[in-house]
Amino acid sequence: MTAVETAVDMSTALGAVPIPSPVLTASGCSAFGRELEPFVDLTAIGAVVTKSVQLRPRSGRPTPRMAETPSGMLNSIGLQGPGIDGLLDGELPWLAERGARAFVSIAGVRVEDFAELATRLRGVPGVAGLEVNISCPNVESRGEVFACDPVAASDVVAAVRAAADPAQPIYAKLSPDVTDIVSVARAVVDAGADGLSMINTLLGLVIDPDTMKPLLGGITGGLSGPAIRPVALRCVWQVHAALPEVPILGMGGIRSGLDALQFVLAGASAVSVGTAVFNDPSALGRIHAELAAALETRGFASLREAVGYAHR
Amino acid sequence: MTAVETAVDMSTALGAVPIPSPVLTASGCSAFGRELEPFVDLTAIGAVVTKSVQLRPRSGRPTPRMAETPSGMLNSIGLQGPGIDGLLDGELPWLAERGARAFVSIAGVRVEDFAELATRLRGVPGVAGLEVNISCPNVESRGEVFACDPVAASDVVAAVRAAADPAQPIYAKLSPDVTDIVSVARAVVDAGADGLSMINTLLGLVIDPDTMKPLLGGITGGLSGPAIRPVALRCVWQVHAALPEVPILGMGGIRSGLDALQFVLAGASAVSVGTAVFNDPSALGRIHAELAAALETRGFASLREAVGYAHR
Amino acid sequence: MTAPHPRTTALTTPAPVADAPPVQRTVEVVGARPVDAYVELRLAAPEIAERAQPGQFVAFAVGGETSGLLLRRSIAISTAADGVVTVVVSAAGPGSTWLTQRRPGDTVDVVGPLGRPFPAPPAGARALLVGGGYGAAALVGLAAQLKEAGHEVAAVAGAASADRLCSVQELTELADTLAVTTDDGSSGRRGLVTLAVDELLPGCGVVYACGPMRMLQAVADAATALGVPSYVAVEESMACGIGVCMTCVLPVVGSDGLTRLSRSCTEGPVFGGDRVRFDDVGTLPWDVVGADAMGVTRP
Amino acid sequence: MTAPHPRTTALTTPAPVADAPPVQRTVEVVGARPVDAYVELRLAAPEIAERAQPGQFVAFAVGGETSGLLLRRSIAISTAADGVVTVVVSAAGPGSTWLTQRRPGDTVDVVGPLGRPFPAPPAGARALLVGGGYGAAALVGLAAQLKEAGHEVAAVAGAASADRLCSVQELTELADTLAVTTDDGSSGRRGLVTLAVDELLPGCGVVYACGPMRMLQAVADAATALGVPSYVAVEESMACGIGVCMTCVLPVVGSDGLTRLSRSCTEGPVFGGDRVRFDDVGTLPWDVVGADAMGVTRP
Ligand SMILES: Cc1cc2nc3c(=O)[nH]c(=O)nc-3n(C[C@H](O)[C@H](O)[C@H](O)COP(=O)(O)OP(=O)(O)OC[C@H]3O[C@@H](n4cnc5c(N)ncnc54)[C@H](O)[C@@H]3O)c2cc1C
Ligand SMILES: Cc1cc2nc3c(=O)[nH]c(=O)nc-3n(C[C@H](O)[C@H](O)[C@H](O)COP(=O)(O)OP(=O)(O)OC[C@H]3O[C@@H](n4cnc5c(N)ncnc54)[C@H](O)[C@@H]3O)c2cc1C
Ligand SMILES: Cc1cc2nc3c(=O)[nH]c(=O)nc-3n(C[C@H](O)[C@H](O)[C@H](O)COP(=O)(O)O)c2cc1C
Ligand SMILES: Cc1cc2nc3c(=O)[nH]c(=O)nc-3n(C[C@H](O)[C@H](O)[C@H](O)COP(=O)(O)O)c2cc1C
Ligand code: FES
Ligand code: FES
Repeated sequence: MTAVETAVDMSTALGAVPIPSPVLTASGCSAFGRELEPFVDLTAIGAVVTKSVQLRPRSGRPTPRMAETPSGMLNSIGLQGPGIDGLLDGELPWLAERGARAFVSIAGVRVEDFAELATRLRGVPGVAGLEVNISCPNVESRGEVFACDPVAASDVVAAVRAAADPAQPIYAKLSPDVTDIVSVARAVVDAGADGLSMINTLLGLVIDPDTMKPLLGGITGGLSGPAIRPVALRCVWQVHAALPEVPILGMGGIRSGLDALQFVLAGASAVSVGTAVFNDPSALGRIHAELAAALETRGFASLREAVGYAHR
Repeated sequence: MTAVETAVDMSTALGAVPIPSPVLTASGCSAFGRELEPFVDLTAIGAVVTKSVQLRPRSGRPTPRMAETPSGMLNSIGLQGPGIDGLLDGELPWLAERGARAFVSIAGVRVEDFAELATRLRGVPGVAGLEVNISCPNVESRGEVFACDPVAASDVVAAVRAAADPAQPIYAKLSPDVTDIVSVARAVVDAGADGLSMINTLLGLVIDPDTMKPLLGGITGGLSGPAIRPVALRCVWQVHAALPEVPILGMGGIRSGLDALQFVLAGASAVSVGTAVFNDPSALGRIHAELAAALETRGFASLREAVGYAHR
Repeated sequence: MTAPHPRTTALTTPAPVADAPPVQRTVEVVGARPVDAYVELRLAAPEIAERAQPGQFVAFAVGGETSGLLLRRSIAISTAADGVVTVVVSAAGPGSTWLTQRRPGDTVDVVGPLGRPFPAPPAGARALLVGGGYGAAALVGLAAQLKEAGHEVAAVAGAASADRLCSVQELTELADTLAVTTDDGSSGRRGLVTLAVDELLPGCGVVYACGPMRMLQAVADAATALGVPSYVAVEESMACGIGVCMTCVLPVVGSDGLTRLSRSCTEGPVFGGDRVRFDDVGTLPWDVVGADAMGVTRP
Repeated sequence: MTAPHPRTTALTTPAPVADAPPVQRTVEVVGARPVDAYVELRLAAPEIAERAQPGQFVAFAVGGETSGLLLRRSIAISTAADGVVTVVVSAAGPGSTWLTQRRPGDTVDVVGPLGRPFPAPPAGARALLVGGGYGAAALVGLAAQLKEAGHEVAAVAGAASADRLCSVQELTELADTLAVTTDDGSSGRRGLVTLAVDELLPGCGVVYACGPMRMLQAVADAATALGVPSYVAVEESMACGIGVCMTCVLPVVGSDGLTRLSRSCTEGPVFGGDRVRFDDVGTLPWDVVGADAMGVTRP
């Protein structure tokens, strides 16, 4: 990551919080950052987006929890995690000690859960902001996902914005599994979201040809990886076209600097790298360097100049 | 295709029309069948699902019309075709002469277009039925796609069912780009659809890193191929669970007999093979044989027994 | 709605379809030889070789069994003889790079021969063959066929630089005259192929060209200006190569004088040079058949 | 909500983390040798070799540059010496099949060493090593290390049939006793490894096992019944291999007696044999920490 120094100014921001790199982890794809330390300089990346945390510790779903699919994978982890207490006691101090920024993903099954999590995270050192996971299709109560309904989505976001530390930007994480993502985006921005993270996984299914039943314990799972990149780019493109002033944290299948560049040109001011980390644990540093080089080749002096360029 | 003879009864039906094989082409992925003749026995496959036809001849969109994506592709052909006259004069007689069944895909921009097309196709020899393409995201008027609105979708289907030859089953082709595919499925079935084809492509975008603009002439395009298979399977699974009596023509990323098997187990009584034909022009015959062998290995005496088996 | 006006001045008749339909085979690589910037692959593909006609191409599945690249890669047939098909591949992106990494003993899945071949010239006509970059490879089989049929053959091979020239040795052996040009002068004359074309054209009864679009246009225009029929093998982005996907189209004037978006894989890749509307490639002119249905009307 | 009750009878302490963190390197294949049903690959990977401890594994990216397979494949390290890491691969699906097709001179992207190694036995203890199928390969480095530390080593290698036995020659050279069993009797004694294990267990101070889950369970149960501590290297489906994805979990009793869904890549693959709740793998028992939040309550 320190290797290639380009002349391009790679700094960007999450809401009003400046970050030195536009490349972040994706929630649930780098745990809480610790395990990446041998491969990535955690202080040099934009932020560690933590695995979505809920109020209580969760075991997650029984296995099998994943199925490989063409250029992607399906997961149904079920938000295994230590709960907010474990996060505050163990993971966040560890990141803060190292000077790494945490963008904490919060999840819940009721509006109040989200608000309480936001309250607990007020003023916590090293927390650069909150990502509000309203779109995870994997939680047990799958009747309706918050992110699939503009009203439910904005209820959560409004409650979080009211409860959260004003210094902490909040990004609403959107699901692509909707007829009109722009209307959901508009609703959560009106409700106070400082930015938008997109996209979460697509709902998918794999049937095991041997057992002849759904392969995953959770029946359906979330599809991620390069397979979904064109869908993710389309979502970023549509939302940036409709709401050009709203910062977007783009993600979905980013594997190289040129992939990241596509998201930036489509309107993302930062990107998360998820599934690609499973393939290449060094991906974050590499992608930062490749993106910087790609921007330089194309004559950009700064990342900011390139954000949304494809719309011009 | 004639090669491996298994003991499995592979016959199935489109609505009430019997077909000898559950493996069909996918609309727009095998033109009108002619070009496949060197590679596939057109009379042995279930049917040739023709490229969606409209009332008038259409040039389609300017190039570039496609972008390769990880395990898939994006297309924005724009329904290039000869129009209904060309189809009736040239392509359908050619298929009928050979004894190949045509499942004619019709498309339009107004409800009346669809109805007129259905009228023109009444009693035409060799036409096994109609697939109603209400979900193509590629037509010029992209404000709202019929398939994204249960009401608009059922208006089209009701008009087609009223106008069409009663002996011709009509299948509504659904888009995955909706919040709730089951509600759209229910609406079109209530409006008279004899079956459901799913899925059409997902709306996607690719940005050309050289021009830094969207690569396709049509900006967005339709994502197809193995990349989308888990999404397609999930749609088939959800709809079959909700409407177990409704025949489903399953498609989306089918490349092998085991892929086809997954669709059958999820609830499809026939499958279409689209993008895989570009990779392997012999795919249809191979997939029929592989599926027959896979069913035999698993102890099924007939394809029909396996339909929806994963739900049991 | 105004009916598109036919264009009726064409010197060429559309190239006829090939004599034999294509086959799909898994074949063995029997030779792989780097030649300057390219790799020449030799395939033991008797059923394709016996069907192949000059101007046709093959389409390879790329990346092996675990591949995330779904679409076939189209590569012109250079020669097809004694059961062996020879192609020359330039490593452009991931798929063609994978092809250049094949080694003898490897197998590849190939479909061919595809597309329409170059039509035969008028009896006794002197033919001019013009190849740009690896496009020259596609003319080697044609040169041999023409010589065998008793035609006088002049050839021009051009490229950006010496290492991107192709099949020069083969064409030297086959052609009566061979001119070489490079943009940077690193081999042959400095300049574009048109330099040599302009000199060799007079007296020719037909021109055949294969190479980048801009070159094809220049060569076709020069030929048409002198009243010489020309046939160009175009290179459009293809998804299937067999005519079923409609991605590879470009505006071509048909024998009825109407312009259609024609598939370069099955209606081409060989088109009359005066029939391809080069300036309109990648656009949708109003007078293309069916453009009105797309909302494009006469300005 | 009832608090899960601690289980406190464990004979083993959880395996400690490895001495060194993993690295990611592109390394050259320097040997590829079919051995019955498997392929033994030798990799020139000095930085991994010098860090590796018996029981650890490596994770390979598979399919090359055009691959549609995104996830790494985990393979146990058989031996690591003189800068060379040796692994034994069974062609199960597309990814492992691709690995078995690598040839000397090819390069592969590998991450390792990963996971927790087998903990050292009590001083002077006799050790029993039990390998099922290719699982025996993972015990070769361990056998060597134990012998060097002066331990007496008994080993059992079992498989379905003779061609699926593994590393028998290496273990013959290293172990003081080696028993071979096959389900079909095509080599050694007919039957399961437990046949030999039951005979060799008495007098052993520790058991190490690697192989299919059912075998690990049988071996661990036998050891625990005799009060002998056992360590098993489990094989769970993994997406990342480095501990970030949470796909590879199974229910394991921790040192506090509570059961957690533990990652087999970073908290394993080596677990105390009496700590893995084999019967509950693939389920979510109510007394797992955090199961209550999933809606699973005490029955
Ligand atoms: C009729 C014909 C003959 C050809 N003959 C030769 C030849 O003899 N030697 C040679 O080196 N190349 C030839 N090409 C070009 C060759 O097909 C492309 O370079 C190759 O497909 C690029 O694939 P890629 O994966 O390397 O690049 P990518 O750019 O990654 O390809 C992405 C996708 O676009 C398609 N594509 C990109 N460029 C082209 C192109 N120029 N033509 C067709 N499809 C393209 C690919 O097939 C693929 O589907 C020919 C093309 C055509 C149409
Ligand atoms: C710690 C550990 C050590 C192993 N050591 C060896 C060894 O020494 N030799 C050997 O031949 N095999 C070993 N395996 C098993 C090997 O990882 C799998 O056979 C291989 O990943 C299967 O991949 P595939 O593409 O061939 O099959 P597929 O079934 O197509 O794989 C699909 C996906 O599931 C995962 N997967 C499937 N089976 C397994 C499995 N058993 N373990 C982990 N992931 C799996 C794959 O990684 C991939 O992501 C080991 C596994 C683990 C966890
Ligand atoms: C194994 C796995 C676990 C995930 N867990 C979470 C999660 O806890 N919270 C969340 O908001 N998104 C989660 N995601 C979604 C990712 O953050 C990301 O939105 C998605 O995977 C698309 O990006 P990618 O293709 O780069 O992985 C998870 C994805 C994967 C693959
Ligand atoms: C090039 C191309 C053209 C298509 N044209 C049509 C069409 O005209 N009408 C239609 O209903 N679907 C069309 N489709 C969608 C396919 O019929 C199919 O629903 C989709 O591609 C998913 O299947 P697949 O992954 O097997 O290709 C087209 C798809 C492709 C790739
Ligand atoms: S490449 Fe598919 S029609 Fe020409
Ligand atoms: S394999 Fe990813 S956490 Fe273990």
